[in-house]
Amino acid sequence: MQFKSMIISNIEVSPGYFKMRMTAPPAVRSATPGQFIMVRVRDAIDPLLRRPFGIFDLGTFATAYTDCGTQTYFEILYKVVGKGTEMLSTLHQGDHLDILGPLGKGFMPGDPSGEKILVGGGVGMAPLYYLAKEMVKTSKVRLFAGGRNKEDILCITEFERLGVETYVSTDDGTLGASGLVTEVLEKHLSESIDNKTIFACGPFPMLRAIAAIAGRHDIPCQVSLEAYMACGVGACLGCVMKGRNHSNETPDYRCVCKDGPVFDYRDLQWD
Amino acid sequence: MQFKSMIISNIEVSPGYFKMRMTAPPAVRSATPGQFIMVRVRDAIDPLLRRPFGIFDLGTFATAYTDCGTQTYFEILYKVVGKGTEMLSTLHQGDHLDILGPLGKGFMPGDPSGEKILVGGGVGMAPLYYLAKEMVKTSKVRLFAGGRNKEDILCITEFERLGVETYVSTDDGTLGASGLVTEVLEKHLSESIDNKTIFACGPFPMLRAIAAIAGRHDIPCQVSLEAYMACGVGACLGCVMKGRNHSNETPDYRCVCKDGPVFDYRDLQWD
Amino acid sequence: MGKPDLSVEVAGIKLRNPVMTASGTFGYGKEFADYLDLEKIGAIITKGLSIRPKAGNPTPRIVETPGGMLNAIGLQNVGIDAFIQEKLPFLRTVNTPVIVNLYGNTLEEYGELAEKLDKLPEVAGLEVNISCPNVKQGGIVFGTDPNAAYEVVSLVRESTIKPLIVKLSPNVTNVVEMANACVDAGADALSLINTLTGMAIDLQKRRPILANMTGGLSGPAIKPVALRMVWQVAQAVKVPVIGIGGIMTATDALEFMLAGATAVQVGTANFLDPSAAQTIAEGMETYLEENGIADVKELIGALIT
Amino acid sequence: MGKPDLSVEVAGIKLRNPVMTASGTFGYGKEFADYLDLEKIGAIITKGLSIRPKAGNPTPRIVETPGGMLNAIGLQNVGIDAFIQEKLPFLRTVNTPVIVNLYGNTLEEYGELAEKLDKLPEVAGLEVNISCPNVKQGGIVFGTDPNAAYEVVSLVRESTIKPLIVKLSPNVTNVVEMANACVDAGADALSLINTLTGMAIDLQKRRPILANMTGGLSGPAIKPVALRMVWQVAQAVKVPVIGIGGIMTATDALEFMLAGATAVQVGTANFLDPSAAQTIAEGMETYLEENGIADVKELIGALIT
Ligand SMILES: Cc1cc2nc3c(=O)[nH]c(=O)nc-3n(C[C@H](O)[C@H](O)[C@H](O)COP(=O)(O)OP(=O)(O)OC[C@H]3O[C@@H](n4cnc5c(N)ncnc54)[C@H](O)[C@@H]3O)c2cc1C
Ligand SMILES: Cc1cc2nc3c(=O)[nH]c(=O)nc-3n(C[C@H](O)[C@H](O)[C@H](O)COP(=O)(O)OP(=O)(O)OC[C@H]3O[C@@H](n4cnc5c(N)ncnc54)[C@H](O)[C@@H]3O)c2cc1C
Ligand SMILES: Cc1cc2nc3c(=O)[nH]c(=O)nc-3n(C[C@H](O)[C@H](O)[C@H](O)COP(=O)(O)O)c2cc1C
Ligand SMILES: Cc1cc2nc3c(=O)[nH]c(=O)nc-3n(C[C@H](O)[C@H](O)[C@H](O)COP(=O)(O)O)c2cc1C
Ligand code: FES
Ligand code: FES
Repeated sequence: MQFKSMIISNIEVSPGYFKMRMTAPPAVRSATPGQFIMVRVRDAIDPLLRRPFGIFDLGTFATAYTDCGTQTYFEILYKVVGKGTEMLSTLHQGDHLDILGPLGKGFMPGDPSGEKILVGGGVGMAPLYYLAKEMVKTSKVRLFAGGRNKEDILCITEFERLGVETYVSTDDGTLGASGLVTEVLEKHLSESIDNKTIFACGPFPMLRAIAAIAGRHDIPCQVSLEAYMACGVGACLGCVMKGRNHSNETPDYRCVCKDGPVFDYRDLQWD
Repeated sequence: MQFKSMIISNIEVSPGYFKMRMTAPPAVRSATPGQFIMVRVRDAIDPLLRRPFGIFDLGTFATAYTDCGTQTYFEILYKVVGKGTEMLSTLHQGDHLDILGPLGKGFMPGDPSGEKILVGGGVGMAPLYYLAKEMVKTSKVRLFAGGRNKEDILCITEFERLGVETYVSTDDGTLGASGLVTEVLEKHLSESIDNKTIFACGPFPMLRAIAAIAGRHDIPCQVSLEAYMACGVGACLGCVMKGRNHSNETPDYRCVCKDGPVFDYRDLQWD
Repeated sequence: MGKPDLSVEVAGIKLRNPVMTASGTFGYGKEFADYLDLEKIGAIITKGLSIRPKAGNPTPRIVETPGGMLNAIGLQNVGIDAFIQEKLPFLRTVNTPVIVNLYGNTLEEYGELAEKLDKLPEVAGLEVNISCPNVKQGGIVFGTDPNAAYEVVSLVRESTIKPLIVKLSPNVTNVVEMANACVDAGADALSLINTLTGMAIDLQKRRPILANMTGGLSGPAIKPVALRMVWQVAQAVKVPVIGIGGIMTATDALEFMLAGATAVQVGTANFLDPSAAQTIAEGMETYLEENGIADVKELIGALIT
Repeated sequence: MGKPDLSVEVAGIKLRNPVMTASGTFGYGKEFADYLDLEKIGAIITKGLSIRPKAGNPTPRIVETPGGMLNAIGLQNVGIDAFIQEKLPFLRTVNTPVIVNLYGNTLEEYGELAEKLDKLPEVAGLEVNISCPNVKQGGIVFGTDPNAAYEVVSLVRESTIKPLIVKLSPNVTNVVEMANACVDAGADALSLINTLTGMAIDLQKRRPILANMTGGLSGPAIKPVALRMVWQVAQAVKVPVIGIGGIMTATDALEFMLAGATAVQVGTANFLDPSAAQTIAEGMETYLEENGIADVKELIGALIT
């Protein structure tokens, strides 16, 4: 779907990290956690391409006008890393954005009786909030949140308010445990892996480490990937990852935009 | 000079025409009427080049902070014709712009006892206001203002407030006399040309017609030209006009940005 | 005045309007079906097809540049067999001409592929991408040498009776010479331009951003080069020319037609706006209406010079 | 760590930093003296000079395009005599190397001009623009034919002992072949790229916007093409390469150096920001400092591929 959103709010939640809330058509409510949108930052050629962002949260609120009933909104949580996100951060309430989405394949919740282990690295936390919100309705949810320093640890209070048990770690020890999030995770799993499923989002090296952990412990694991994207709809083949059966003779590429961004880690090659 | 300006106001004065007031360093006060500025519309590659605008007005106001004393400001009057002016029109009070100026050679007031005949076509009125403001101090000033329709007739009240005698004409007769501004001018001059000087700014065909009139009546005439500009400082040679002595063997080009934008009409070739 | 006539004919293919989608930027059409009406555009040109499936290049494959983008997809595609099985059935349901863009790594592959495509009734025409290195001849690019181009186009011409469009590379000293060689070899139409070869570097990592090091530049940045080449070629050849390169709006498209293009292709714009091709076609219609032009064909080559 | 070393040497000319101003975008230096410190940049390259004054093209001569601009100034310039009388006296007062960009309409004009410039002590070196049609040989452009380029560069080489830079055109199939021809003919350094030929059209008027119809594309839009060509040429030749094309920031400049450039030229950016060349040089210094790089020369060709 392609639609115009109006910005409701756009606030800096941690230095360099912003949360933007936008209006959306009601159909967006059917988005599954892990799906993403593509934002046209400006109606100009600079930046040229749309920028992809995970859906952080989604819901409705009652409008002030009784005739209008409720308004659907969604939120993105983004980090300012370059030109496009820089420009996004300067937008105000009332500004409009051209949006494509919800796009791609989201997380598969699986058996509700199982325990859900969410692992987020930095802004990789973004799509996990909406996932957690859905999963706490039926399941036990834990969040392992990692970052380089305390500024990278986002929205922990929001997760806790959902009833999620949180485990924070930072590379420099400025918040939570000191070290990599994968170390904390590994330690936790070494205690018990019973009926647990991992849902991870973050930088590629973190995801690779988690895939290795999942492999070692043989527990189900879904990862949400990032890639340079142009189209977002599976047409340009810019965003591909090597699939399980890939070889040069039998290409098995998966589009992060269309076949992902969420994948069962066993469907990909991790070299 | 290159400086940052803060926008003080940016208002639509007639459909499609805006007046923008900006702060400026005190040195800008030495600008002569007819000089122009080059505006970097956005700190991005779209639009790429600066856009030139005449100085509509210039002055100082007392700031609210006693320590700061007075603040210099200047104004431009612009018509939305394309991408750059469109973007300018969406800017708000408090936004900043990167400015180059004052640039070029302005009008030469000449003998104060003479009568000053200002002729403006459409947004060509812009640089004439500041000129009129200076000239009414010592001289009799008349303004001939032309446009396609009444929307193109700008800021007449402001000129009248200065004590300028105004003659309005529109192609479609929706305001003032019906017909071309050059016809009204010619009629006026046919009554008397005693010690009059013409100062004209507007579309090229109008200026050419005025140059012809000035030639016929042999009265002094200065015209302010427009041209596509890249540098604004005489370096790129993008904005040239053929000078009086120009031939292919003895090039005599004048830069509108550096040798102009105001020229004695006799210094140019008008073919 | 009634509705203006937007239809044009290219190489014997009748188009309801001059707006096609450029190869590699529109997948196999289906990917965009949710965003526009595929029966409101002139033609669909599919992703470059080869005889066997092709893996393409490692990632990163795309990067944004000022006013444009570089891609080094490496012509990844499913190969002719999977194309017939998986992609054609959907395209068959769409009432819009389908033009298949094709390439080979050797002369023979071009011929073989053209022969196979010749048999498919769903394929309205072929667009031959000659911007590929000839693996057998030490990697010399078919599309930058008039003799090699003549050879490959001749072979394709012998292998099919379908309308034959040849797509020209802009990375040449003399595009008119290339155009003439292709027409002499039997091209029914020419499309241009393909991408300009470019590069982007990550200063911090000290590496090329694209895994392939260089890639093809597309988007608004290349429009002036494309317009110039279309103008040069349209003046020189008698066959219809299809304008490609940085077309984002109806105005852009009509400029290409003034320069001599009979039709246009929309590429990178599909990424910015998945309904771009339809929006551009509709914008052209509006322009004709507003300017009292009864037939878009009046604009072809109507540039006053 | 002390201040990083930004100095480089090109064709025997010592530069305090690698940032020069590109010919035709910086006048004769004086025009920018109010906006930057001419003694904070590496070198000043003056507007293309010819033996006689040249009128250039009718207007419009420039037009903005997406992420770039087209110019068709037509090499208007004052000619060697007026250059010596009117422009050199100011340049003599500036303690920064002055490199004169020159061109001819015939082979002989190149030689004659080089001979005259050879005698001027204020001139640190020559940059030969070969992107000009050879009037005597039916307008074939010196810069797109290796033999013609070899001939013209050889002649200039015989006419001067000053450092000789040859500026390459990007409008060629094989820029490396051109580069080799120029080096074989005696070039001490190569600078690239000159502008890409392009066109812009006014739909409403149905006319080319430039009076000359086509013009040269410059600015950020061409940066990827320039980077690619600099990279290709720097790998192929042994002489220093000067990178040009869409450089707006210190990051851009350093990317060109990674690709193999010993120095860079800033062109269109001077129009956006008349202090650009100095700002870029300062930005390079800051980058080196922040990244603990003692000498900018460490970056030349340091691209990891
Ligand atoms: C499916 C998906 C979901 C995403 N969700 C989020 C999210 O919820 N919150 C968030 O902050 N970011 C998210 N990202 C990353 C986000 O899209 C990029 O940070 C953004 O596009 C950068 O734009 P920019 O113009 O600011 O940076 P640019 O100026 O384009 O680049 C700055 C730096 O970011 C890197 N970069 C740029 N684009 C991408 C990309 N698509 N993938 C990886 N690296 C990139 C570049 O290599 C460069 O180093 C997501 C990416 C994908 C593919
Ligand atoms: C010395 C000088 C003083 C000027 N003073 C004023 C002023 O006080 N108020 C005002 O409204 N305008 C003034 N102009 C014109 C103004 O610069 C252009 O209207 C503006 O640059 C258009 O920018 P744009 O991006 O909106 O239009 P674009 O999208 O660039 O172009 C839209 C249309 O405007 C025309 N155009 C663009 N630039 C110029 C130009 N430099 N000269 C002539 N036509 C152009 C184009 O041909 C095109 O048809 C002045 C121009 C000059 C050279
Ligand atoms: C991601 C991408 C993939 C492309 N793949 C092909 C291809 O397979 N075959 C081909 O002939 N051209 C291919 N092209 C070139 C386009 O069809 C078109 O010629 C070029 O992008 C210029 O048009 P544009 O500026 O409108 O994008 C591709 C372009 C892009 C951006
Ligand atoms: C207005 C203008 C005039 C130019 N004149 C010359 C010239 O006289 N001689 C020359 O060799 N190059 C000339 N050039 C080319 C530039 O020197 C430079 O090679 C080109 O603009 C690419 O660099 P850029 O993208 O930084 O502008 C000119 C460029 C512009 C924009
Ligand atoms: S972004 Fe185009 S295929 Fe995924
Ligand atoms: S605008 Fe560059 S010389 Fe006038």
